[in-house]
Amino acid sequence: MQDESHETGDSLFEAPPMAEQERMVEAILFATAEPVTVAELADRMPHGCDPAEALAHLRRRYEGRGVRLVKVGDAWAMRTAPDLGHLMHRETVETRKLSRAAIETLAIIAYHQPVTRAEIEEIRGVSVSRGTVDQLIEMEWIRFGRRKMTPGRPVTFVVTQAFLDHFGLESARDLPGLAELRSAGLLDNRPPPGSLPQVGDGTDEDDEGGITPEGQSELFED
Amino acid sequence: MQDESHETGDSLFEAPPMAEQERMVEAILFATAEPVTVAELADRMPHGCDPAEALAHLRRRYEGRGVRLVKVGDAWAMRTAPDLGHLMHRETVETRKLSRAAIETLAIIAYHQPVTRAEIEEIRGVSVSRGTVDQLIEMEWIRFGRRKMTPGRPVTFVVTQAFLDHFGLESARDLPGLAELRSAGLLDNRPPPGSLPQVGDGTDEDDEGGITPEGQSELFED
Amino acid sequence: MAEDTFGQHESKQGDGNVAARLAAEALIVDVDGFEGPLDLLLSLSRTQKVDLRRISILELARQYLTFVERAKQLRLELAADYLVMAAWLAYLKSRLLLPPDPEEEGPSGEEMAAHLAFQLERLQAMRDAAAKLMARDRLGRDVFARGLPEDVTRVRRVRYTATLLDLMQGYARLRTRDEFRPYVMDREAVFTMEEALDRLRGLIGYSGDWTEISGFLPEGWTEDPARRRSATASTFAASLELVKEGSAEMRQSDTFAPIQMRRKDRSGE
Repeated sequence: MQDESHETGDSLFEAPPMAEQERMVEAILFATAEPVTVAELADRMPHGCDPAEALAHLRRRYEGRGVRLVKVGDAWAMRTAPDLGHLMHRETVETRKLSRAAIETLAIIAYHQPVTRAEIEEIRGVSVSRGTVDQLIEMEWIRFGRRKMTPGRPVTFVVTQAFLDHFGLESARDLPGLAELRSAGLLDNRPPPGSLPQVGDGTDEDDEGGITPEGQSELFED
Repeated sequence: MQDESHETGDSLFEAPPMAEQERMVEAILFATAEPVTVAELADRMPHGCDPAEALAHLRRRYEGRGVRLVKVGDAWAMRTAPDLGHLMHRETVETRKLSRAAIETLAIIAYHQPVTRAEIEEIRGVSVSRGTVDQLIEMEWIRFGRRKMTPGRPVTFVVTQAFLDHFGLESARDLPGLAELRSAGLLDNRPPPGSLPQVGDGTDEDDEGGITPEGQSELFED
Repeated sequence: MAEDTFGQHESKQGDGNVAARLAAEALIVDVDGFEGPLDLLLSLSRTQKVDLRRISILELARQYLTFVERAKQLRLELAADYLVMAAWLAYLKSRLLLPPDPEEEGPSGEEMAAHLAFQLERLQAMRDAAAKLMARDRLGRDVFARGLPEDVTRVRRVRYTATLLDLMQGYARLRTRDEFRPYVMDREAVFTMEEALDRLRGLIGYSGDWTEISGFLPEGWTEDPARRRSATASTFAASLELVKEGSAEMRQSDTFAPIQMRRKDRSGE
């Protein structure tokens, strides 16, 4: 530690000018196809730099240009402006056609995360095939979240940074129609009255129903 | 996608404004995996566009930025500014504990400096590998001291300022003596009282070295 | 597919029951296209052309039961969960039609119907959300990442470290390794008693006459005062040891006079 600060001792006290820091962030983001976190930027830039401020400058600079600076979760990336997509048909990546089941499952995970398999099944009314989940995991659009603190401690699914990147979302809070769905109570985990025979899944819903008083809703609240 | 560009056929007669053309060139160069020729640009942009002029504008726009527009053969590409190339490597620093041999060697040097390799070996009871000494020198924690005035005039080792900085010591004399080590519970492995061997004291080292009039030895006298 | 087929019948919706029956028949053909009873119920609910919140669950239950009835007549094999749903809907229907029984425990028919309506609305909402999601500007289709990323070379650097505690513990470990062993560096100037004893045992056999013990000092230990001191002390101690063993005898004529030693002739005793 100490020896390092010896080497770069002077930069500790004198970070490069902001214009220079902006150039550095620009260069790093242009060179990378994946989003880069502020921490990674700080890591690669000289000591004393403020990547967050440099990013703010850079974002303004690229407003209205052919490429833009976009936020993806807690990372940043350069992306072409969406209105110019038609020029890029040569670059278009043929994505694997997702089944309706996969698309619905993905949406349920995005809007209800963190969500268990049983909850997905309750919403869709059918069991979720292993292949569907595997496919979404393989595409790196979903991943395992924390286990629920309910009997059996079931695993949950959440969406990934790659999901946000693919769909151009800054965060899961920016999902289209999220506020309306929430105010309509459609993201509530409403337990079925009494012990109704639930389609697709049996009896453990009751337990899981009660579990997410905080759950996804809280995730999106702030 | 393709039919979209067909629809813009009327732009044959009215090309987009130059600012728009610049955006298009910017997006295409950004997203394309290879350098793009002017002809290709013209091909991909709406009819009536002037990619060469748009390129000229764009090139000026990127002057002095973190990325630049460069000509590669007869094609164009965006590249990191050469002065920022150093940012293009990510350094991952892995911190590892020093090996026991290295710590012991270092401790002996710190407590007995200046000390010869033969003396280190006598104290450790095993030979000191060249790698261990080299590692400590490379870390800039030890360096060569003056040669001893004994047959063969062996080199000695002493600790460096970087060593003192790392361990937060003003001088090697601040290293706790055996009594302190014991009262700190670091010598709990059973030395019977009074049987503590005295370090290098009462010997001819002091005379021979002549360097450390009182040497380290007295530090260890309880 | 299922929805398309269904759409045709939607337009014919004049006489409710007939339309529902026709719709059910059309649906049966595509029963494999449905993802379970809830999906089917959602499709059926569209014949009502109302907001899902105001949907008549009773009407929906009738449609579903008609569907299952027709499937049976056509000897179509329905999955078990379709039949479970049918049984449940039949029960729900009776709860909705009969006046509430004050004795009856559990949720009311209205509560059960409300939850089914909620499930349908929620499923529909998720489908709409999925459609909106898929219609967004998507990476690799509408928005593009850098086509020519530059390689970021990864430099792995190992930094070794140690704490003051490591250092002190390491030193303490060394210094207490064999706490009784004389410090090795001191040995240059120390002639141990063991060494002296070894030496004297070898020499004593040849000294039948009184000899000053300083004469037994080893070579190289007589010049340097420190070395001479050490060798003298150990040689003296060793000679005492030999006397104790009975293999030598000693004498001293006066205080501070030279100490002499000679072999003790056992045979002479």
